[in-house]
Amino acid sequence: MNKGLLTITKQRALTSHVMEITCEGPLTKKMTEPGQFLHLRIDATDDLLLRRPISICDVDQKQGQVKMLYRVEGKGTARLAEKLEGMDIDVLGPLGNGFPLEVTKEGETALLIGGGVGVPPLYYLSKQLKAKGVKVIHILGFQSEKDVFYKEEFTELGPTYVSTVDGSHGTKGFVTDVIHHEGLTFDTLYSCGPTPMLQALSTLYPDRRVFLSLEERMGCGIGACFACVCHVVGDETGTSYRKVCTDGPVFPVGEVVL
Amino acid sequence: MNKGLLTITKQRALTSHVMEITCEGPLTKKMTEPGQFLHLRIDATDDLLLRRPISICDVDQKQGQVKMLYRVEGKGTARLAEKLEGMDIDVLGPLGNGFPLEVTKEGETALLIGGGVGVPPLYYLSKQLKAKGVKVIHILGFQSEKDVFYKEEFTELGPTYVSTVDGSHGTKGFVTDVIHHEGLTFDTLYSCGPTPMLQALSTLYPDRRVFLSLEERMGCGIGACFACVCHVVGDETGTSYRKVCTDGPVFPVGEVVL
Amino acid sequence: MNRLAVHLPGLSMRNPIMPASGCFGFGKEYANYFDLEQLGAIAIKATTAEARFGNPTPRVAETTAGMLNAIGLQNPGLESVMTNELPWLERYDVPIVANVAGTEIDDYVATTAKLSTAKNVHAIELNISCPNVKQGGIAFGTIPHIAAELTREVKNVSKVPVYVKLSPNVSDIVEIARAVEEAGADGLSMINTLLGMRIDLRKKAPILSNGSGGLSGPAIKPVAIRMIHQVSQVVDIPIIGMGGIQTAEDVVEFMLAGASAVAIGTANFTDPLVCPTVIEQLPALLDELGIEKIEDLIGGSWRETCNVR
Amino acid sequence: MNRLAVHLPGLSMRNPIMPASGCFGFGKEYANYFDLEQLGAIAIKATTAEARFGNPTPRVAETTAGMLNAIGLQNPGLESVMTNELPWLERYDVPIVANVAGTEIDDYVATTAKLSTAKNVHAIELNISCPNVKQGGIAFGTIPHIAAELTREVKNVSKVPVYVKLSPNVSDIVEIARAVEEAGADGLSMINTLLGMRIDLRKKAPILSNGSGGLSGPAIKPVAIRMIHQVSQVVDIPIIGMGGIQTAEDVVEFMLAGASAVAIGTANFTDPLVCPTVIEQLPALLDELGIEKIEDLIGGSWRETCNVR
Ligand SMILES: Cc1cc2nc3c(=O)[nH]c(=O)nc-3n(C[C@H](O)[C@H](O)[C@H](O)COP(=O)(O)OP(=O)(O)OC[C@H]3O[C@@H](n4cnc5c(N)ncnc54)[C@H](O)[C@@H]3O)c2cc1C
Ligand SMILES: Cc1cc2nc3c(=O)[nH]c(=O)nc-3n(C[C@H](O)[C@H](O)[C@H](O)COP(=O)(O)OP(=O)(O)OC[C@H]3O[C@@H](n4cnc5c(N)ncnc54)[C@H](O)[C@@H]3O)c2cc1C
Ligand SMILES: Cc1cc2nc3c(=O)[nH]c(=O)nc-3n(C[C@H](O)[C@H](O)[C@H](O)COP(=O)(O)O)c2cc1C
Ligand SMILES: Cc1cc2nc3c(=O)[nH]c(=O)nc-3n(C[C@H](O)[C@H](O)[C@H](O)COP(=O)(O)O)c2cc1C
Ligand code: FES
Ligand code: FES
Repeated sequence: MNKGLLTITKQRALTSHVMEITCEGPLTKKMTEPGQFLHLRIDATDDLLLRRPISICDVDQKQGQVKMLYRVEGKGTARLAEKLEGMDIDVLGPLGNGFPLEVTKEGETALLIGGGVGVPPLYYLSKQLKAKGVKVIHILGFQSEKDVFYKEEFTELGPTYVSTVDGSHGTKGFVTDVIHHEGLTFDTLYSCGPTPMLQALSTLYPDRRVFLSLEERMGCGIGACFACVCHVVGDETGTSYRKVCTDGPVFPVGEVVL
Repeated sequence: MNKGLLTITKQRALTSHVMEITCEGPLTKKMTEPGQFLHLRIDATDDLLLRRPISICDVDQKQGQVKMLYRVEGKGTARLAEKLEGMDIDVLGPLGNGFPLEVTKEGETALLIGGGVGVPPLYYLSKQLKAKGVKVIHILGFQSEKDVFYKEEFTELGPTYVSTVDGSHGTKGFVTDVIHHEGLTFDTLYSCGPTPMLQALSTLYPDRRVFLSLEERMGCGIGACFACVCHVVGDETGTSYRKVCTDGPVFPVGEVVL
Repeated sequence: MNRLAVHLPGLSMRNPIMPASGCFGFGKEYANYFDLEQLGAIAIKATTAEARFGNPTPRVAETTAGMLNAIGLQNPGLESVMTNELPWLERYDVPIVANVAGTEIDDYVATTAKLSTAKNVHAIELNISCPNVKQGGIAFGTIPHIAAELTREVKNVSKVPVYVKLSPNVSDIVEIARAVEEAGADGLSMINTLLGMRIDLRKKAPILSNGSGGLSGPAIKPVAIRMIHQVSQVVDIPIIGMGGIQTAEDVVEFMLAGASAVAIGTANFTDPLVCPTVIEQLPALLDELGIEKIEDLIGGSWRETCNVR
Repeated sequence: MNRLAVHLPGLSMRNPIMPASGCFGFGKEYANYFDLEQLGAIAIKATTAEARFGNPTPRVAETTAGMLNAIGLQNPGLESVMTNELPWLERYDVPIVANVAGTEIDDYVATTAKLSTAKNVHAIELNISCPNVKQGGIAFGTIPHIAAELTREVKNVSKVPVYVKLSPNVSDIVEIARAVEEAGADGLSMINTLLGMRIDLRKKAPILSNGSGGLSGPAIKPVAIRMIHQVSQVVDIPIIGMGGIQTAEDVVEFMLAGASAVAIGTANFTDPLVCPTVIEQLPALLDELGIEKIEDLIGGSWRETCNVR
C-alpha cells in the first residue's frame, strides 16, 4: 500500500511560476525508480476533490527526502504553493512505471530531453544513469529565459543545452533544433514534456531506443477509473489501451498513440 | 461598511468544546454595543460557503482587541478551532442591534441570564452596565460541571450563580430554578440562550423590562436574504416580521414569537 | 468604448453583472457596502400579488460548496414594492429586472401588468419554478405547454421585455426553452436552484423546516454551464446565466457557454462586495485572454465563426 | 449480532457499504490497499455486450466539490468479465453487484442473461442513464415507459434480483421509480451522475473531449438525499443510495433519507481507503446517535413509527 504522509521541510520558488518542494517521510524509501509520480491530496477540504499527479524530481535516500518541482497552474498547485514547512501532505505513491535504466549500458550515451515541467523527472533519472557510468547529455526546453530552472543542477551531471521559444536563452526554438544544431547522438533517448514535443521526437526516431513520459488528466491514479487511457499503436480492434497511471507514464516510442 | 480582516492573537480552549479566540484589527473600534455579533468567513475555501455568526464577548478598546467564545459544533467551528495565531479572518460586523444599556439607570439592578453559548455576549454587557453604576447579577446555565466557563470572570463583576442540568455544579436544573431558589429580583432582565429558556423567561415576566437575544440560521447576516425572520406577536395579517440579523438579535420581551 | 457593455432586450448594461433575484433584497442592504451604480443591472427579490411571509425557519442550510434555501418567496407584495422599494432604487441609474412569482397564471399576469409600468423596471423575470396550485403543485417550469401558456399571457400585458427563468429540475431543458421562446419570451434566465435536502443526524429530520429546498452556489455551476451550452445553441434569444458564480473567471466561463449576461446569487452572502470585485477584475482577465469586448465571448465555446478563437 | 448487517434482495451484506460502479474497476487495484472482504458488496464497472474503448481523453475534470467524468463506459466486454474479472473476485467472500449498460434493450438482455449466471454475482444493476440509440440518443432513464420496458425484459432473463439505477436528470424521479417498480425491479440505485460541463477559458472549449459529463461527489449529495427521501416513501423496494458519500455521517444521512445500503464512488479517488475507514467509523457513530442496529436508521427521517426517534 503506497500511501502515507510526507512532511514539508522546504519550499522555494525557482521562477515566477515554478516551485521546488522538499518533503520527508518513510514513503521515500520506496521512491527508487526515476519517472514515477506521486498523487497528492493538496489539502483535506472538499472543494479540491481530486489528487494532483506530480513527478518525483529527486530523492535523497540518506536524508529520506524527496523533491518535486511544480508549476503553479490552477487551484490545486496554487494552494500547494501556500503550504508551509512542517505541514503534512497525504500522498499516494510512488505510482506508475518509470524510465528503464537497465536498457542503457555503462559507457553508453543517454540523451535526456525535457520540456517545461517535463524537466523535473529527468533529474533523478540523470543522477542514476550517471552513477551507473552512463554518459548523460541534457536538453531543456523552456518558453523564455525567465522560465529556465535547474540548468546548473543538470550541468553538474553532464553537458546541458537549453532552448527557448523566444530565443532569450540558449538556442532559439525547440529542443529538436538543439539536436540538429549540435549534432547530438545517443544510444538511448529519454524524454518528458508536452505532447507536441513527444510527437516530434517519435517522428524523428521511430525505430530507436526512445522512452517517452506522457501526461494525462487523472482520477484515481492507480488504474481503477479509466480516466487516463490511450490507444495502442497498430491496434485493429480499437479497444486495446494502456493506462498512463499504471502502464505508464513512461512508454517505449511507438507503443501508444500520442 | 462593516467589513475587514481581524488577526488572531490568541486562541485557547475553555472546556472540551468551547474555545476563546482573541483577535485584533481596526474593526474593533466599532464594536461598542454589547449583544452585537460578527459574521465570520472561516476560510477562503469554497466548501464552507456561508459565514458563521458569533457574538462579541468582550472588547478591549485600548488594545484594539475583541474576544469571542464559541462552541465547536460542526464543520465551520471545528475549522475555526484549528486556526493559529497570526492568521486573518474575514469579518462582517459588528452587526445587529445589541442590548439596550440606556433603559437601565445607575443604581438599578440588572439580572443577566445566559445559557450555554448564550453566555458570551452577556460578559461585555455586564462590564458596561457595571461601569455605568448598575448592579449586575448573573445566572449561567450549563449542561454539566465540565461545560462551565467564565464563572470567575463574571464573579469579578457581580454575584454569579450557576445551574447545571445534571446538578454537578451549582443549582440542579435550569436558570429559572435559580431565580426562584435565590429569590432574585431585578429592574431589567437581559438574556441570551436556547429558545426554551427564552420562552420560560417570557412566560415568567411577560410585562417586565426584559430583553432577549435570539438565534437563527443565517444567510447574508445583513438583512437581504430573509433567512432569519420571525413572526411579530399579535400580528393579524401573518405577514409582519422581524429579521434576527438586523432588527435583532436582541428584542424586548413580547415583540416577536419565539 | 466600454468594453464590458452588453446589450440585451430592455437592458443596456454597463457590464454583464447583476445580483441574482432573492440574494440582494431590494438593494438597500448592499448599498451600505458599495455604490449600486457600479452594477450592470439589479434583479430584485421575487414579487407576488399579495405580501407573503414565506416558510417557517430554518430556511437555509449549508451543503458542501453550496447552500439550500426555502425562503418561500417572502416579500412585501406588489403594492409595497411599487410604492416603497422601486422608488427608492430610482436614485441609482441602473436598470431593474423585476422577478415575478405566483401560484396561478393570473397572479403572474396581474403582478407583471403593474410592475412593468414602473419607471426603472426595464425587464420582467418570470420565476416559473413556483408550484402551480391548479396543477396540484407541480412547478410551472417543468411542463413545456404550461410554461409556454404562462409566458404568452404575461407577454400580453408586459410593457417591458420578459425573461423566463428556467428550472433545472427537468429531463429536457431544451424542450422548455424552445416552448417559452416560441411563446414570445424575450430572453431566458438560467438556472434557478436544483431541488435538494439535508437531514440533521441528531434530529433525524430534514434541516429545513420545509423539508427540501433550492440548492445554489458553486456546487451547481457545472449543471448551469451544461444547460446554457445546450440551450444557447438552439434558441435565438439571449440568456442571463447564473449558478455558482464567484469570480471573473466564472463569468467568462458562463459567457463562453452562451450567456449574454450573468447574475450572482449566493456569493453575495459569502462576500457582500463580490459584484464590484468581479466587475473590477474583468478587464485584466479579458486582456489576459486576448479579448477586446466582452460581448465577443458570448457562445465562444461553440460558435463556429467565433472571433475569439 | 452484527449491528452493521443489512439485508436486501439477493444481497446479504455484512455492512451497508459498497464501492460504486465505475469507481472501483473490478476490484484488483483497491485490493492492494485493503482486504476487499471488509466490504458489504462490490459494484463492478459497467459491462457491455462487446468490449468498448470509451471516449477520447480528457475524460475527467474537477469541479468545486465534485468531478465530471465522461469515461464512455470503457470495459473489456461481457466475455472477458465472465472469464477474467469475476473469477478473480471469487477469492473474496463478498457479493458482487454487476452493473449492466447498453445502447439497445437487447444489449442489456443479452448481457444480463449471462452475467447473472456467474457464481458471485448476487444482483444486477441496470445503468439506465445510457443513451438509447433507437430513441435518438435520449437516455433510457428519462422516459418512464421505456425504463419500464427495459426493466421488464431484463427481469425476464435475470437469474438474480435486478436493481435499476436511476438517472437524476429528470423532472419527476417518483414517476420513473414507480414505473420500474411496477415493471418488476427488485430494488433501486440512486443516484447516477448529474449532467454537467466545464469550459477551459484558454482553449475556449469544454474541458472534456466529450463536451459534457457526469457530475459526482459531495456537490450532488443534497440532490441525492432529496430524491431518495421522495422515492423511498412511495416505493416498496429498497434503495441503494449514492452521491457524494465520504464519511460515516454521510452514510447515516442517506439511510435516514431512506436508503437501505449505500455506494461510495468518487471518494475512492480522493482516498483509496475511504470504504474501510467509513465501515470502521460506523459503530462509534451509531453509539453516539443511540442506534443499536444500522437497519433501524432506514427511512428514519420520515417513518412515523420509526424506532429511532
Ligand atoms: C504523471 C504526471 C506527472 C506530472 N508531473 C508534474 C511535475 O513534475 N511538475 C508539474 O508542474 N506538473 C506535473 N504534472 C502536471 C500536473 O499534474 C498539473 O499541472 C496539475 O495537476 C495542475 O493542477 P491545478 O490544480 O494547479 O490545476 P487545475 O487546472 O485547477 O486542475 C484541475 C484538474 O485538472 C488536472 N490537470 C490540470 N492540468 C493537468 C495536466 N497538465 N496534467 C494532468 N492533469 C492536469 C488536475 O490534476 C486537476 O484534476 C504531471 C502530470 C502527470 C499526469
Ligand atoms: C446572532 C448569533 C450569535 C451567535 N453567537 C454565538 C457565540 O457567541 N458562540 C457560539 O458558540 N455560537 C454562537 N452562535 C451559534 C453559531 O453561529 C453556530 O454554532 C455556528 O454557526 C455553527 O457552525 P458550524 O459550522 O460549526 O456548524 P454546522 O452545523 O456545520 O453549520 C452549518 C450551518 O448551519 C448554521 N448553524 C448551525 N448551528 C447554528 C446555530 N445554533 N445558530 C445559527 N446558525 C447555525 C451555520 O452557521 C452554518 O450556516 C450564534 C448564532 C447567532 C445566530
Ligand atoms: C436565498 C435565496 C433566495 C432566492 N430567491 C429567489 C427568488 O425570489 N426568485 C428567483 O427567481 N430566484 C431566487 N433564487 C435563485 C437565485 O436567483 C439563483 O437563480 C440561484 O441561487 C443560482 O445562483 P447562485 O448559485 O449564484 O446563487 C434565490 C436563491 C437564494 C440562495
Ligand atoms: C469515473 C466514474 C465512472 C463511473 N462509471 C459508472 C458506470 O460504469 N456505471 C454506473 O452505473 N455508474 C457509473 N458512475 C456513477 C457512480 O457509480 C455513482 O452513481 C456516482 O458517481 C455518484 O456517486 P459518487 O458521488 O459517490 O461518485 C461512474 C462515476 C464516476 C465518477
Ligand atoms: S487515473 Fe484512474 S485509471 Fe489512470
Ligand atoms: S440572515 Fe439574511 S436577512 Fe437575516
